Amino acid sequence: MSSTLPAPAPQPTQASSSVTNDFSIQVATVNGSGSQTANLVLLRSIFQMGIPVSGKNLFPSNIAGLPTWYTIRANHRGYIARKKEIDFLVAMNPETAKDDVMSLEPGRAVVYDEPLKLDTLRSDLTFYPVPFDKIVAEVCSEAKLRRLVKNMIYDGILSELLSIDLAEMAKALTRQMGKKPKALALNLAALEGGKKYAAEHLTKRDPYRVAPLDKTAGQVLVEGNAAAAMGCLFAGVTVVAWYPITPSSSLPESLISYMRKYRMDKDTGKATFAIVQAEDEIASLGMVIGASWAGARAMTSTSGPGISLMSEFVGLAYYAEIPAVIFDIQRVGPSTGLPTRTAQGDVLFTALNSHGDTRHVLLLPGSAEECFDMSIDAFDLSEQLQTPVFVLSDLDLGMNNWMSKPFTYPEKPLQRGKVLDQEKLKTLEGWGRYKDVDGDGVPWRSVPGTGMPAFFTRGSGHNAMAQYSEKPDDYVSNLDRLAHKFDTARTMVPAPIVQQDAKASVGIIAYGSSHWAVEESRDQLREQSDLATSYLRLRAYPFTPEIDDFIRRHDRIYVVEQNRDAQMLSLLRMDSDPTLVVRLRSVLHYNGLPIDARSITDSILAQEKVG
Amino acid sequence: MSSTLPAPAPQPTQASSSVTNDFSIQVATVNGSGSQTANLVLLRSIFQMGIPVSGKNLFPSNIAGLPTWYTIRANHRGYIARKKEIDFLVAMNPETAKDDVMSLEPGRAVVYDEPLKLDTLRSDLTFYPVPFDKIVAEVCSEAKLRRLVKNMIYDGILSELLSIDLAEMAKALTRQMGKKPKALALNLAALEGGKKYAAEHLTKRDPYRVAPLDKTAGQVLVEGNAAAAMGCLFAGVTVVAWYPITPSSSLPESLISYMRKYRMDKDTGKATFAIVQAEDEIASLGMVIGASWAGARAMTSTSGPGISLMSEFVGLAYYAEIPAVIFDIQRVGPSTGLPTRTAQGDVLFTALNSHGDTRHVLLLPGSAEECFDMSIDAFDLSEQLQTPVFVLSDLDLGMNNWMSKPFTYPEKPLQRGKVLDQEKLKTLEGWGRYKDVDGDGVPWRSVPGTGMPAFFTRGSGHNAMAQYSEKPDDYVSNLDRLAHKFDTARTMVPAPIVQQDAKASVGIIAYGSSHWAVEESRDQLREQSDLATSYLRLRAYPFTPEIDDFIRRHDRIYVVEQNRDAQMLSLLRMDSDPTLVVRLRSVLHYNGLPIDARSITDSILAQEKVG
Amino acid sequence: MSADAPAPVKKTNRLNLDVSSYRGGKTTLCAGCGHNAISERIIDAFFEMGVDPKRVIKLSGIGCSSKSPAYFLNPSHGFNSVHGRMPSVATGAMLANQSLLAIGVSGDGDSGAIGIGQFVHSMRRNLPLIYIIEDNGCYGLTKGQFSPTADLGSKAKNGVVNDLPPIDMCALAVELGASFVARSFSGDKKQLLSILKAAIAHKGTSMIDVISPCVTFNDHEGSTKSYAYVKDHEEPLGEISFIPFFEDISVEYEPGTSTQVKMHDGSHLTLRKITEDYNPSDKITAMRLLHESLRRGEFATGVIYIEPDKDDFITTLNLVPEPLAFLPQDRVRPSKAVLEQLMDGLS
Amino acid sequence: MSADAPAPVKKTNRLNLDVSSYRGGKTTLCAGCGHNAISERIIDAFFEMGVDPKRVIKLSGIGCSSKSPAYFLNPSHGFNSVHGRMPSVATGAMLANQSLLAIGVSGDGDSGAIGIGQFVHSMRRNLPLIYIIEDNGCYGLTKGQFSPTADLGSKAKNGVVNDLPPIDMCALAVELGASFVARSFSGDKKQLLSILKAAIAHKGTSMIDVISPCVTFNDHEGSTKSYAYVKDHEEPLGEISFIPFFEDISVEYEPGTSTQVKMHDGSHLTLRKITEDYNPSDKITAMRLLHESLRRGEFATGVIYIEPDKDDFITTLNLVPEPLAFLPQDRVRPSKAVLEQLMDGLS
Ligand SMILES: Cc1ncc(C[n+]2csc(CCOP(=O)(O)OP(=O)(O)O)c2C)c(N)n1
Ligand SMILES: Cc1ncc(C[n+]2csc(CCOP(=O)(O)OP(=O)(O)O)c2C)c(N)n1
Ligand code: SF4
Ligand code: SF4
Ligand SMILES: [Mg+2]
Ligand SMILES: [Mg+2]
Repeated sequence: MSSTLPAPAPQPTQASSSVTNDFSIQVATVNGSGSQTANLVLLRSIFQMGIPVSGKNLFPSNIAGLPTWYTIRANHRGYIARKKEIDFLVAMNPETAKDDVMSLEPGRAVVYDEPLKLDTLRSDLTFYPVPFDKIVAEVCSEAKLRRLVKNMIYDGILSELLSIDLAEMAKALTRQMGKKPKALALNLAALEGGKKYAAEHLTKRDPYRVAPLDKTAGQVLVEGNAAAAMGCLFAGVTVVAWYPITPSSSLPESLISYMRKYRMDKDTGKATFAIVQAEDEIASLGMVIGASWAGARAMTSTSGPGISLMSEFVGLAYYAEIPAVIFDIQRVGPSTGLPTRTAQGDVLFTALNSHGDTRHVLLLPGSAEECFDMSIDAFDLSEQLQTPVFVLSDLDLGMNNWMSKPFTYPEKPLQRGKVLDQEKLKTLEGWGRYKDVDGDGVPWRSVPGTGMPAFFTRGSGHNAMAQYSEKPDDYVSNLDRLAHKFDTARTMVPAPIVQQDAKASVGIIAYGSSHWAVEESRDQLREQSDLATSYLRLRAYPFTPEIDDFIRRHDRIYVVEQNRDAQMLSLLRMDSDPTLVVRLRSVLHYNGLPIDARSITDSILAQEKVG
Repeated sequence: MSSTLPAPAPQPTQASSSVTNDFSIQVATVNGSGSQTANLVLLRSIFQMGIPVSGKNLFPSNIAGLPTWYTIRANHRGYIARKKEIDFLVAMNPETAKDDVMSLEPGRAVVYDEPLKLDTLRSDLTFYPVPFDKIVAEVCSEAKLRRLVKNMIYDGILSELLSIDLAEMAKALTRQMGKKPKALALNLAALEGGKKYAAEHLTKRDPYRVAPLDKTAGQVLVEGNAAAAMGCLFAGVTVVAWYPITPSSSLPESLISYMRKYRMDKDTGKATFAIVQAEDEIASLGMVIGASWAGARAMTSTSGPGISLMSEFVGLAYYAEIPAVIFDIQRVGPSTGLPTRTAQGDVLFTALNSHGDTRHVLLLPGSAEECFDMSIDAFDLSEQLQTPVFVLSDLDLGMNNWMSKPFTYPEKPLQRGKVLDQEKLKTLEGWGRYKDVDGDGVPWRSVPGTGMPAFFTRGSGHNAMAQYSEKPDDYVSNLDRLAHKFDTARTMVPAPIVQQDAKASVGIIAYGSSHWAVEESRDQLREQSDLATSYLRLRAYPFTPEIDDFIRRHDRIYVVEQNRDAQMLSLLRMDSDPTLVVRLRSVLHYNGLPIDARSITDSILAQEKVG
Repeated sequence: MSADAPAPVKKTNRLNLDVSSYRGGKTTLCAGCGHNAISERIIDAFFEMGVDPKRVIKLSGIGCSSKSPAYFLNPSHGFNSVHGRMPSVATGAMLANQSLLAIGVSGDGDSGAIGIGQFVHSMRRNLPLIYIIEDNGCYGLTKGQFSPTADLGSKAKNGVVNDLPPIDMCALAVELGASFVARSFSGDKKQLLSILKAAIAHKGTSMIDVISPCVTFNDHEGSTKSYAYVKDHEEPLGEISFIPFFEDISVEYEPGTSTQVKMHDGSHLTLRKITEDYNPSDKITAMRLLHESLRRGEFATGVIYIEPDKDDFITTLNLVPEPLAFLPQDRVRPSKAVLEQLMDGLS
Repeated sequence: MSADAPAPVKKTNRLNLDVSSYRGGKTTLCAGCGHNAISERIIDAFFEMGVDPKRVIKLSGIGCSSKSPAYFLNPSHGFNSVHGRMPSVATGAMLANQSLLAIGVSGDGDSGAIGIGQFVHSMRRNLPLIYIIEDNGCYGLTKGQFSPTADLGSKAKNGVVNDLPPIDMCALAVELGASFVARSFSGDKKQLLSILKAAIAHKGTSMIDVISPCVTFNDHEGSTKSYAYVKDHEEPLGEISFIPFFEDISVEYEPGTSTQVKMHDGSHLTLRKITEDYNPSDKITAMRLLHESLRRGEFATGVIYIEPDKDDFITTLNLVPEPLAFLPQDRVRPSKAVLEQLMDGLS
């Protein structure tokens, strides 16, 4: 978080001769063309030079042949949210080249494939034509390999134009292709070929450049889904059931590779885990529920459509009080919507999921680091509370590369919750599966195979002894206990993170991947409109008391989120002190792209004007 | 509604020698014992005598052998909500007889099966022992028929004790068994046998009696599900796909019998409808969506668990803008909960159903008559708005017998909405499936097989011309139009019904089957605590402006509903003018039994005291 | 005309439409994807059969395969529904309007995994529907995970090995009562075309499992769904040719060496036998064929089972001949008298 | 001891437990319901096999049938899950703790309609699970609607006629790879008991379709699921007897007239043949038998297919022998060094 960053330096303006370490690069290609390596090398090399950087992949919902944009942002202040404006364009895709160029602000720069003749389009941009095919032919004899190598050439070009250390690029490339010497050599040649061409034929005429910094030392670059998978690995998950869906798949798939590497029994070579690709999401959650019921740490991962299908089972788990960890890597709705666009659109649906009276615990990671930590929290909370826990990530957080502090090893042992054993059984006079013996609404559970007393698991048709009952009073007391248990959850979930500005009458509430844009927007508001703001970042549902306190301390609260229906604001309206509701306002972003600071700033300023 | 009833008369008190036309009867039996006929005869005969009456069946979730209670309430003022206290008990079930007797208030009366010796239990009740087996043996020679006939005997007993005209009972019996002369004769004999026994052996010692009235003339007795099925019949439904579930099944099953009777083509004897019992709820809604897409009026009916499973398809229909009428006959959650207990627990889940940003139209019938009318509205609205419409009924409204005005024949022709045809096509320059040509957010749809231009139906990945698009702006404008369409819905849904009391500072908001208890509670509040109240009965979501106006006119608003989480109150908090939220309070009833007036009155008085 | 003399010779079909009226949008699938070849054959089949594209509806679930309806028959309404649920949507549409001709395209994941329930029940109902499974043994659109038709023991790019036996969608379809079950290969132009044409003429459900290599994720060595493998291991049931009812059948007639199946609409399907007597109208024979070729690691391709006269779902439901969707109000809203009768029954 | 000498003779089993430790709660099903008879047989089988009830888990979906696990084996944990999803819940539980013995009870609606997808995929996985379908051809708990196993043409109380052919759950199970498939009748004490005992000894999925008349809704004339009908039309494969490994098998041995199947745990299943050579280990034979008896309107009862040595799902997944659920922290949370290694890889 930028609160950990040095005091803000004035931002360079276009006017100034040079813009260092503060610009965005967009590479426009087609998917399946193998540009991924080139883009990652670009990203990593800047990162290795110590400049805070972020990369966002804007990809289509197919496998090959459609437009893809990869945007890299370098920023000395550590802003890693998406930047709305593109400063430096690499136009490789004939289909979109024209639009890509036309949408640029004046004064920006364009590297393009010479045959596209883009320079004729505008006179207020700096153009760098590059004969990619010619260069690639020189460095790569095998025709069929050229398509792939071609991309590495623009890395070489940018190395020269933006003064990105070629050595760093080579290093980044090596770490990716280390195992394939032939490919490595070829790509290195392409890199150099590109740089050489630029040095000989292109004269630098744009202000953008990178210069070494020391702002990334000790940091890592990681995707949220990989971070979450590591979290599950260290949470000691033993049963995983999942069904493929974008943008969730990379979580279980990373988990598979970690587990196969680190969770095979040393002596026997056998697996200390079971991972099942189920036939669908209903079966996935069913397996998780069965496994948790039998005492295992179990999880599934999906996206919105899967959550919809899981709804019935979620309700059963809530009422039967069975742990279940469910990752929802959010994308925009509905099922044949845009699976490759990001959103925070499942907040209400998960919090209130299933028919009947239900309320669920949500964890809201805002960074790769929290994807790791909260995965562990999710299993602990789910077992301690004996209820499903949703971890709400999203496509932006889950599938893009994020700069992060290295993750810290969990010191706290696994919290397995109230599992009945011989000693405990003795202390309880007359165990009952649904008896609230501790006054926290959380009963003691008996797990099959432990020799503890058996019971028959059902939904809400039971009394405190888990006997079948249709008695009105049994039903009411069970429902009231469940509500009480949810209040207990309130005391256990991660508290929000508050940045209080003493002189601020305006507060901002945000969560998840919106965090980074909010951080940046607050600086913009302060520096450009000198509007001081306090900031509360939600990290969980149910809401903790800090939230009402925060609202109380400010006249106007802007709830920033990435959906159309102001879903978190709605939850706040439902659950907050009614007298505070009038203070709540909304900043919404829902075009499928990751939220950016400028949009937030503009929206808040506009609403502040109206007053 | 009682607003159509005469001015309230003073309620007779226990003290007074006789309590006429104002008491409740409870028959306690086991299910599968064939008591249904006897209970309906009891209900109908009182109804035929002109006394407002209601019958509520409290049955277990199995087929035979478990306790069942049938409560009949006779009330000269037309109160037909459940009455909390039982005045007259018929104890036929050995298993529950003791509890049944112990739970009575002093001064009440008990008819019981002699061998049960219940009279020893309490001295403050009037007991009438009856040797059912002896009597039945006399009237019925065939031993194996006796079990069934036995029940008719208590009808005879009550005829004598409560002065229910035996002729009316005979009439009611005849209309049920007319087609089975042998059974009819047998049961008539049992009736008389019972009456004769009572006349000869029992001396009336309790105050309860019925006396002819004129308050039911022209009214009908009907179950909400049957009423809804008739609505669908007259709405011209052509495709029905369903999956059995209590308490919904009787809706499609009644519909099947109506359709087979009234919707077979005169000339060909073929069906003008297709009713499919699908493999599950997902398939049911899929079929409905496919049929609506192809231009048919299609519906499904289910309960909570089915709604959970339908969630993914509901989201698709919302985004692809396909009509679908979905009846949700609510029961308490979850799936293995209490399928035979009533609730209003799916309000939030249906209003916000599916992942991503969604909002759905809900219709909230509060009477059998509205079950009929709103079924027709549902099809009209769903086709006019091209979106799913939920009709939220519940077990109490759907499966119990309700007194109602006869239904009025729909004068308004079927509203099929904006279906593209040749003329319309000409007037539109360049038709686009998702173009908002009329400014109401509702586009024109082209139906296959009409020769109109084709388009490819998808979720949200499209532009106004229904072409595949991943462009951020296309996504936003589509979502904004859908939101705008929801505002159009606001202007079309049934308005709430308001009973304004000029001097009331307290308002009550309720909906659905809670209506009748609220009517009665308002009289209690006025007469017993002279607290004047206004009353707004919600009939649909989205909320119409009347609602905020109503809240504004009162200092305190009590939202009465049958769920734990104050679900409608939550929706009101989400959608109302924020300044009004502080006025909203909650009256909740969620023990699975139909709500009663006394509980509402007590809750409101308690909160009013606290102030 | 028979499949031996392919379409391009003719400029227009019996509706005087040329093939362009049967084409679709530009494919967004990978170059070389088997699914594209199948789209081409669908275009040819509907063109050669002279079907009015405005009568056709195209439905699908979700997947690369399910995208393909956008790439053929532009003049037809299309519906890209949700994952695994194409059958129910198709069922509803056909109930609403039986005069339509429905083609559903699905994938082995879409129909074999999440959609197997709807697959089973649609086969059972024998709905009028051409049900095509573009079978590549993997989940293409989600980047190559195994589907339920993946080969036991085959290895994915991430090194994961498939440890479950494949489901044979044809065997299931036969067992469940589909009245036309066939298997083909996206690369076998001639056979696939004849099968599609026969399917268009068939009255009930035609389930066609088309092996369709995923060149991006499942075209590797040892995958029985790879192009190379199928080319070597397919075991055609013999030559198939199809003669629409409106064409002269005598030319094709070769008694002795062939079984002729007379289709519902009067057209003929001819199976010229090369192997032992194969009777496509016997379930047990069909099952044995499928099990035995599976054991040999081969695919039996061709029309595996056919029951031309089985009642379809529309017939079973005894519907009026007109589309239910377009019945006028006076045929769907009973009279006031009916309501009064109902009310009397309740008063 | 063999099924011929029924349990009651013995007072206690090899665990010195008497039969009361295997009983359940009082049934709430209709008097005479076939499901109750099945519960009785389950009690006998587990008692006679001397299974520790604390090792057993009972799972079900929703339905009258799915209620029955509450009526046997009180000392065992039970799970009445949601409609049609018992297989996934059972799968999860067995993955969590492979030392458990799982018995899943379902209905023809629960498994044949809403649950057919999970049925198909659980058969495919060959999970260690005794999967019992209490098959009455209707939805009992919702008052008698037709299920997918209802007879074509049979008529419900409300006059509606079933117009779809029944699904044969046994045929599906065989096709999909279940390693033990049997059919019996709730009223056939001896056969059902032997089959259940063999299933307890079997290693993978034992799918047992038990015809179980619904006396309240589907016991009428002409229903092939009625008690009367099944009594007349069942076609036993021959006498079945089962000898647990811990009992002397010689007594039962009658070479020549019988096939012996050696079960995974060393016990023996004997099929004494009355009809033509029946080989329960050949899929095609099994399929033919099922199809042909269906045609004759008969039920072939007995063990229809068996493959005793097929790997079960636990083996396929190569799990450590200990229950995953109880692995200590040091075996499931890698060391700090591992995290550092992972972090280095990303920095
Ligand atoms: C409910 C749901 N779950 C998962 C997905 C993600 N998904 C999209 S396509 C697909 C599988 C496609 O495989 P297949 O049907 O074989 O089509 P192919 O791409 O191989 O042609 C999956 C799992 C989804 N869209 N919806
Ligand atoms: C999702 C869902 N849909 C529908 C139901 C209602 N329901 C309960 S049991 C049942 C069918 C039971 O039939 P079967 O499995 O054959 O059991 P049986 O009662 O015949 O033994 C149905 C449809 C439900 N509980 N959940
Ligand atoms: S990924 Fe495979 S299935 Fe998908 S389009 Fe490419 S080749 Fe075809
Ligand atoms: S209804 Fe049928 S299935 Fe259910 S308990 Fe009664 S007899 Fe058994
Ligand atoms: Mg596939
Ligand atoms: Mg059944």
